[in-house]
Amino acid sequence: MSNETTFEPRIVAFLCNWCTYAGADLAGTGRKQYQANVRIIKLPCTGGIDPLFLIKAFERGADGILVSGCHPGDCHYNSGNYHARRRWNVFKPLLEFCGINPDRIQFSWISAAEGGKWVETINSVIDAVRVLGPFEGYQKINAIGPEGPGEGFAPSSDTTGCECK
Amino acid sequence: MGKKVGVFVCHCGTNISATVDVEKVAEEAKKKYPGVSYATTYKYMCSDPGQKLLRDKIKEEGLTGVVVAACSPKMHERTFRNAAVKTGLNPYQVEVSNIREQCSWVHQDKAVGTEKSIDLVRMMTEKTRKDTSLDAIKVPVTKRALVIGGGIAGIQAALDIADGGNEVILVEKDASIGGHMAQLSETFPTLDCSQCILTPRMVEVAQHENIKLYTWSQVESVGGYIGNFDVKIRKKARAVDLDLCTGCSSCWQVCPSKKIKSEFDTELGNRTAIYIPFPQAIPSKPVIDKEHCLLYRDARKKNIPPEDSKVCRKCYDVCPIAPVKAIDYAQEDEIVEVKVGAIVVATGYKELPNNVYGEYGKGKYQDVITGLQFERLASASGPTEGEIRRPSDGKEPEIIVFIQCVGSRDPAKGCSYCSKTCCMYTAKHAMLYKHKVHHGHAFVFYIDIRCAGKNYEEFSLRAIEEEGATYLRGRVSRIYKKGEKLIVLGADTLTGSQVEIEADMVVLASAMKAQDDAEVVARTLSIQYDKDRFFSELHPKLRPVESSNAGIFLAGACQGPKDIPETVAQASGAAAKVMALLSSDELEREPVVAKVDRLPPPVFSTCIGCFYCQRVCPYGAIEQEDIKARDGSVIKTVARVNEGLCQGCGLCAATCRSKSVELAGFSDEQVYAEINSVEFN
Amino acid sequence: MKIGYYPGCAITKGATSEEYGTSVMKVSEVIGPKIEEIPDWSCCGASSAHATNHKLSTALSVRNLSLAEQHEYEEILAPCPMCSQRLIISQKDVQDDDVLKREVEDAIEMPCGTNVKVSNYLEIIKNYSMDEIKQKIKKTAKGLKVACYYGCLLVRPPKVLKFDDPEDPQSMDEIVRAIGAEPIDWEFKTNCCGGGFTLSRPDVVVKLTNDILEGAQEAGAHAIAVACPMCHANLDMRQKKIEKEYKRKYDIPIVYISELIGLALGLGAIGLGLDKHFVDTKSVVDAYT
Amino acid sequence: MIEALRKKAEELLKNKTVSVVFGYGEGSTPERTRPVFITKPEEVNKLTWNKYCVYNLTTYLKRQETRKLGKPAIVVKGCDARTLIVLMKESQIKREDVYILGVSCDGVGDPLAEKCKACDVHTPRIYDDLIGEKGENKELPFDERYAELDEYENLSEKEKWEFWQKQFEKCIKCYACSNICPLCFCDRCIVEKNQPQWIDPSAHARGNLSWNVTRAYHLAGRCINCEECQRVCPVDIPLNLLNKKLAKEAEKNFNYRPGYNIDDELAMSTYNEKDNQDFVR
Repeated sequence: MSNETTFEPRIVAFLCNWCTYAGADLAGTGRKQYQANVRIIKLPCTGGIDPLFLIKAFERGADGILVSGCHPGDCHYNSGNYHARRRWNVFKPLLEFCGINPDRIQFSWISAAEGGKWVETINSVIDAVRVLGPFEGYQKINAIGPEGPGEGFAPSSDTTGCECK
Repeated sequence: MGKKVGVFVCHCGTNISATVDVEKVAEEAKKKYPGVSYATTYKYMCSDPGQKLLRDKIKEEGLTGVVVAACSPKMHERTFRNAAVKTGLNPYQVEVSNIREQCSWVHQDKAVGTEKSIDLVRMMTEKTRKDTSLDAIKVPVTKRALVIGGGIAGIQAALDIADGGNEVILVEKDASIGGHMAQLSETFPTLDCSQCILTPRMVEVAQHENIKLYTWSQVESVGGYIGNFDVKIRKKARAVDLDLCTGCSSCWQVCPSKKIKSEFDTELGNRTAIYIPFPQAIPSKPVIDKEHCLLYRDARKKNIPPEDSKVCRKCYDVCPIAPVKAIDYAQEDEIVEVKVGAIVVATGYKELPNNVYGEYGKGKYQDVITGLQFERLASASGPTEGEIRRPSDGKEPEIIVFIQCVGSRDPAKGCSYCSKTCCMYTAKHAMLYKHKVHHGHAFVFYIDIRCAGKNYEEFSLRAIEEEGATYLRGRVSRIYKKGEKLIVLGADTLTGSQVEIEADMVVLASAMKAQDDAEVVARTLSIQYDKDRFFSELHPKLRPVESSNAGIFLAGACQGPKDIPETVAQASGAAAKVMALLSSDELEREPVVAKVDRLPPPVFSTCIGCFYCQRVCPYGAIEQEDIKARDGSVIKTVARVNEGLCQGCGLCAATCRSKSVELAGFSDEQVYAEINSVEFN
Repeated sequence: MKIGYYPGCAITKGATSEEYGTSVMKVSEVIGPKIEEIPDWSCCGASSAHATNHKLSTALSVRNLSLAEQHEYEEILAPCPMCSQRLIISQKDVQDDDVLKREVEDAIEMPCGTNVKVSNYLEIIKNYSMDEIKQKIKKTAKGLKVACYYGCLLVRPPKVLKFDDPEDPQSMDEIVRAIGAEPIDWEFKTNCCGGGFTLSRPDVVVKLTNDILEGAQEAGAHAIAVACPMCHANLDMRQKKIEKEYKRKYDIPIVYISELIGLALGLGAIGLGLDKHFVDTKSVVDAYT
Repeated sequence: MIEALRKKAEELLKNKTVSVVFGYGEGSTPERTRPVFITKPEEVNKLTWNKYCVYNLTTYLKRQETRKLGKPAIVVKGCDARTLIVLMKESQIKREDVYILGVSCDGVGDPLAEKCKACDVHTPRIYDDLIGEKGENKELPFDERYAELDEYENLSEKEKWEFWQKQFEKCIKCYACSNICPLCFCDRCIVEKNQPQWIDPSAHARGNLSWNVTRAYHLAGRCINCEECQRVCPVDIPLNLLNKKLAKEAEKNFNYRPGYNIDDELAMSTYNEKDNQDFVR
C-alpha cells in the first residue's frame, strides 16, 4: 500500500471525449507540466458515466476521483452534462453521508480550450488528496476479500466472471 | 481462445522517447500483460513505414487486437484503424493509448513518465482485450438540402448547391430574401453598390429550377440525422396568395396605413401595412402586417375572424386578380414537411441597438444613429434617396462623428469580441459622407484600426489621407444635446488631451450580435453555440463550416461576425461540404451506438421497460418494442435503440439500473477492464 | 432597526456644509428612519489620505465600519457621497484582500466591519421614507422645476456601489416628484463638477460647473437639487465667479435634497439652513404652498 | 372501516372488476398481519385493517406469482399509493390495470413507525375508492420530514465512515432489501450481472459498500421511504437512512418528491439548466 516516506495520491479521472479530454490534450500541446498522479479514462460524455465506475475505481485503489466534462450548454450531445450533474447532485452527498471526504470525489467543467484550467484543476485535486492521505478506509475493506488484498492489478479473467470464449 | 494483442510504442521522434523509456514500456507489456503476444517500438508509427510495420505484424503474428501507444487518439486513431483494415482486422480492434499529450509532454521526469505510460498502455490493453468487432453503420442519403436564412450567405449556399444539381429548400423568415446586404449602400473596399451586385443573385434564386423558396417562413422542428433530416417548416400566413398575386403594386398604393416604421429602412422611413420590404424584393409580392393593418386590428378588438371585419378592405377591393382575388384575409399558417440530407444554417446577425449606452443617450437622441441606419441614409434607395440628412430635422450634418467599437470589445455591454467589420465600414461611411457632403468634416473615434484583408488597409488609409477624415484614437465618454448640436466628449489618447466636438450627427459602429432567437434555433437544430450565442464550428481551424451536429453546416455571421467576402467564402465552403455529402448514396457512420440486450426466451431482454433511457436520450433514439408471444399477446415491452438516430453519448447506458443497455466501443466489459486495470506504481 | 449616522467632516456641526447635516437630522426626526450618530467616528480617509496612502485611508474608513458594528448598527447613513463611497470601497477592499484585512485590523485594533451596510442619503429615503413623505407632506412645491444633480460620487463606480443607473439615475427625481415639485429631464445629472480640483485648478472647476449651470438653465430649471457637499460648494459658492467669467446670469439656487424635503414637511427655512447659501434660496422657499 | 373494505372487495370480485384483492389479513398473533390474496368473494372476511398493517403491498405487483392472479385491487395507505404513482410513471403498471383501494391512515406500527412520524399523506393522493374518512394532507416543513437524518449528518467524517462500515460489515448479501422493495423490479439486478461483475455478490465485506451504495443510488428520486428494506433486513442495517438522505437531496436540489404528483417529471430522467452546481469546479 502507501509508501511510508512519501505518499503519492492515486487519482482516476473520467473525462468526456469532446471537452475535457481535448482540454487535457491541449495542455499537452502547450507543454504545460502537471503532476503525474492521474490516470485518465475517456468516455464519450459525462452523461455516460455510471456511478458504478467511480465506486469501482475506489475499489481498485484510487485515493481520489475527478469527473470532468463540457461546460453547461456546451455538451456535444446537448444535455449529457446536465443529466450527469443531476446524478452527481445526489451521488456525491450520498458518498459524503457514508463518510467519504468530498475532496476525494470532485467534478469540473473544462472545455477543449481550457488546457490551463485542466492543469490547475488536476494539480489541485492531487494536492487536496495528498493532504487527505491514502484512502485507507477503502483499502481496509478491500483487504478483507477472499482473494486477499484487493490492491493492485489482477488479470481481468479473475475478476470479470467466466470468460465463455 | 484469448485475444492476441500487439503493442506498438511510438517514439514520436523524441517527443515521447525523450521523457518516456519506450523500450521499457514495450518490454513490460510483453512480459507482464496477459494477452500481449507481441510488443515493439518504432520511431514514427504514423509514417508509412510505421503503418507498414503495423500491418506486417498483424499478419505475421496473427494479432487480433492492437494497442498503439502514441499521440492523442484525436490525431491518429483513424490512421491506425485504417491501416488495420487493410489486413482484414476490424478497425474497432485497434485502440490508441495517449502517452504523448497526456504523458510525455506534461511530465519531465523520465522515470515518472515511463511508469505512467506503462499504466496507460496496460489499461488500454485490457480494454482492447474486450474490444468487439463493429461494423460501420450505413444509412441512405436524401439528396436534398435545406438552407435556413436568405441573406447573402444563404443565397450563395443555395445557388452553389442548386448549381451542383441538388434540390434546395431555402427558408427565410422575412417577406423577402436579401438580408442585411440588401440594406447596405455601397460595399468596401470597392465601393460598388450593394443592391446592384446582390439583386441579380436574388433573382437567380427565384428562377432556379432546383430551388424551392419559402419566405415569411420559419423552421419549426428538425428531427432525424445526417443524410435523413425530417424538417417541419411553418409558412406564416401572409394574407396574400403567392400563386395568384402578380405583384402589381395596386394594393400597397391604396393602403391607408402609411406611417408604419419600415424595418428595412431601419425605422428611418415608412411603409404601408400591406407591403413589400423594398422595391427589388424577392418574391416581389406583398405581405400584410397584421399588427398594424386596420382590418386585423379591428378583428382582434371585436374578436371576430378577420374576413368578417368591414373596417378597411381597400387592398382586397383594388386587387385586379379575378375571379379569386390574391388577397386572402382568412389565410392560415401552413406546416410543410420535408426530408433533407443536409442543412446549412445561415441565420445571420443582429445589430446592437443604439439604446444600450446610457452615455450616448440610450437612444433618445434622434441624430445618434447606428451604422446600419447610416447605410440606409447613404443608400440611393433609402428614405433620403442617398442624401445624408439628419433624422431629426432633415438638415445636412456639417460635422459628423463616427464612434467605433460601440458594444464590441466592451465586456460591460456583453460583447468581449471584435465585430471585425466596423473599422472598414466606418472608413467607408466617412468616405461616403465626404463624397456627399464636400464641405463637411468627419471625425472617427477608434480603439485600434483593424483592416486586415485584401486591399483593406489601403482603403482605410484612403479615408484618412485622401478624404481627410480625422481619426482620433480614444473612446467617447459622453454625448449630450445642446441646442441643435450634439456635444461629443472624448479622449484623444495619442495627444493625451480631452476632445469636445460640437457635432450635428453621430454614427455608432454598433456591434454585430447573435440573433435574438439564436438559442432557440440552436436547440431546434441540436447544435452548439458559444458564450456570445454564435453557433460553434466543429473545429476552430480545421472544420470551420461544420456544426457540432453532423450534416448541419454553418455559413455567415450566425457563426461569428464576418464581412461579405468572408461570408460568401464560408457559404461556398458549406455548399461544397453539402455536395460532397449528397454525392454518395449511402453514408457510413461510426458504429458507436447503444444497444439494448436481447436474450433467448423466456427472458427476451433484461430490460424491464422503465424507459428512463427513453426519457434521457437527447436524440429520441430509444423506441419501445413489444415482445409478443405467438398468439400476438404482449409478453413485455422493452427498449430498442434506433441506430440511425443514436449519436453514441452513452446517457442511456449510464442511466440503466440493470445495465441492459450498452454502448458499442465503450461497452461495460471494456470500461470495466479499463478501470479494473488501473494500477499505480 | 437602528441606523448609525456618519456625518463626516464636511457636514458635521460647525463644518462648511453643516446645513446638509442639520437638514438631514431634522427631516429624519419627522419621517424617520431613526438615526444615531456613531460615537467616536473619525475621518473616512477621503481626499488627501486616499490619494497618498491606500492602507491608511482604508484603515481610517474601516475603523468607522468597525465602530458601527461594535455598536450593533446594521446600516450606516453617510449623507456625504464622498464618505459613503469611501466606506463602501474600503469595505470591499478588505473583503477581497485578506492581507490588507489583517493589516487594517492590526492598525485599528478591532475586527474589520465587513457586514454593516453603507447607504447614501437617497438610498435611505427611498428605502424607508417614501411613504412617510407622502403621509406627512404639508406643503407642495407645485411648478418648481428642479434639476436633480447627482454628481459623480453617488453612482460611480457602478460595479462597487451598485446604486441606481450610472448614466441616468432616477432616485432623486422620484423624491422630488414625491414632494410635488417637477424634476426636469436634463443632460448633466452625473457630470463632474470638478470636485477634486476645487483648490488646485479652479479654472477647470469653473468651466465644468458652468456647463452644469448652463445645462440646467437651458432645460428650464428653477433650482438645482444636490446630495453632496462638494457639488453644493462648487455650484453655489462659485456661481458669482462663473457668471462673471462667462458673462451670463444664472441666479439658480442650489439646494440640498434634504432641505427640499424639509420645506415640504413644513419645517422652517432658517432651521434647515437655507439662509446659509450664497445664492439666495428665497424663490425656492416661496414656491412651497 | 374493515366492513366497508370487505364490502367493497366483495363487490369488486363479484362484478368481476378485478380478479384478486391484495390486502392485509390477520396474522398469527394480534400484533401481526400478513398479506392475503383474495380471489373469491366469499373469502373477503379474511381482510382486515389495523395499525399493524405496516407492509407495502405494492411489492406484489412486481412478482410473477401474484401477477398471474389477474387484475388486482390493492389496499394501499397514503405512502404506499406514492409507490403506485412511481410505478405508473416508470411504465411498470398501467393505471387501468390496477384498482386502488385507498385507506385513510393515522399511522401504523407499535410503536409508531418512523415513516409515520412526519407523514403528510394520511389520505392517499391517488385511489379509485377511499375507505375511511377523507382527511387533510397538511404538508409538513422540509426540515421536519428529514429530521431523522440530522443526527447522522452531524457526525464527523470519520464517525460517519465508521458507523456505516460497522453497518455494512454485517451485510450478508441476502438481498431481502431488494426483494421486498416494490421499486427494485429489474428482471436482472445489477448485482446479478457477471460479465462484468461490477459488484461482488458474495457474503463478505468486500463489495458491501458498493452494493449498499448502489442499491440506495438506484432508488434516488424514486424511493418513497416505505422502510420495507430496513424492516426486512435480518441484520438490522438502517437502510432507509440512505434512501432518505437521497430523497432529501432530490427534494432540496430538484424540488422533487417521488410519487407525490403524477404530473411531475421523474427527477432522475430530466434536468433543469439551473440545477445546483456549487460542487463543480
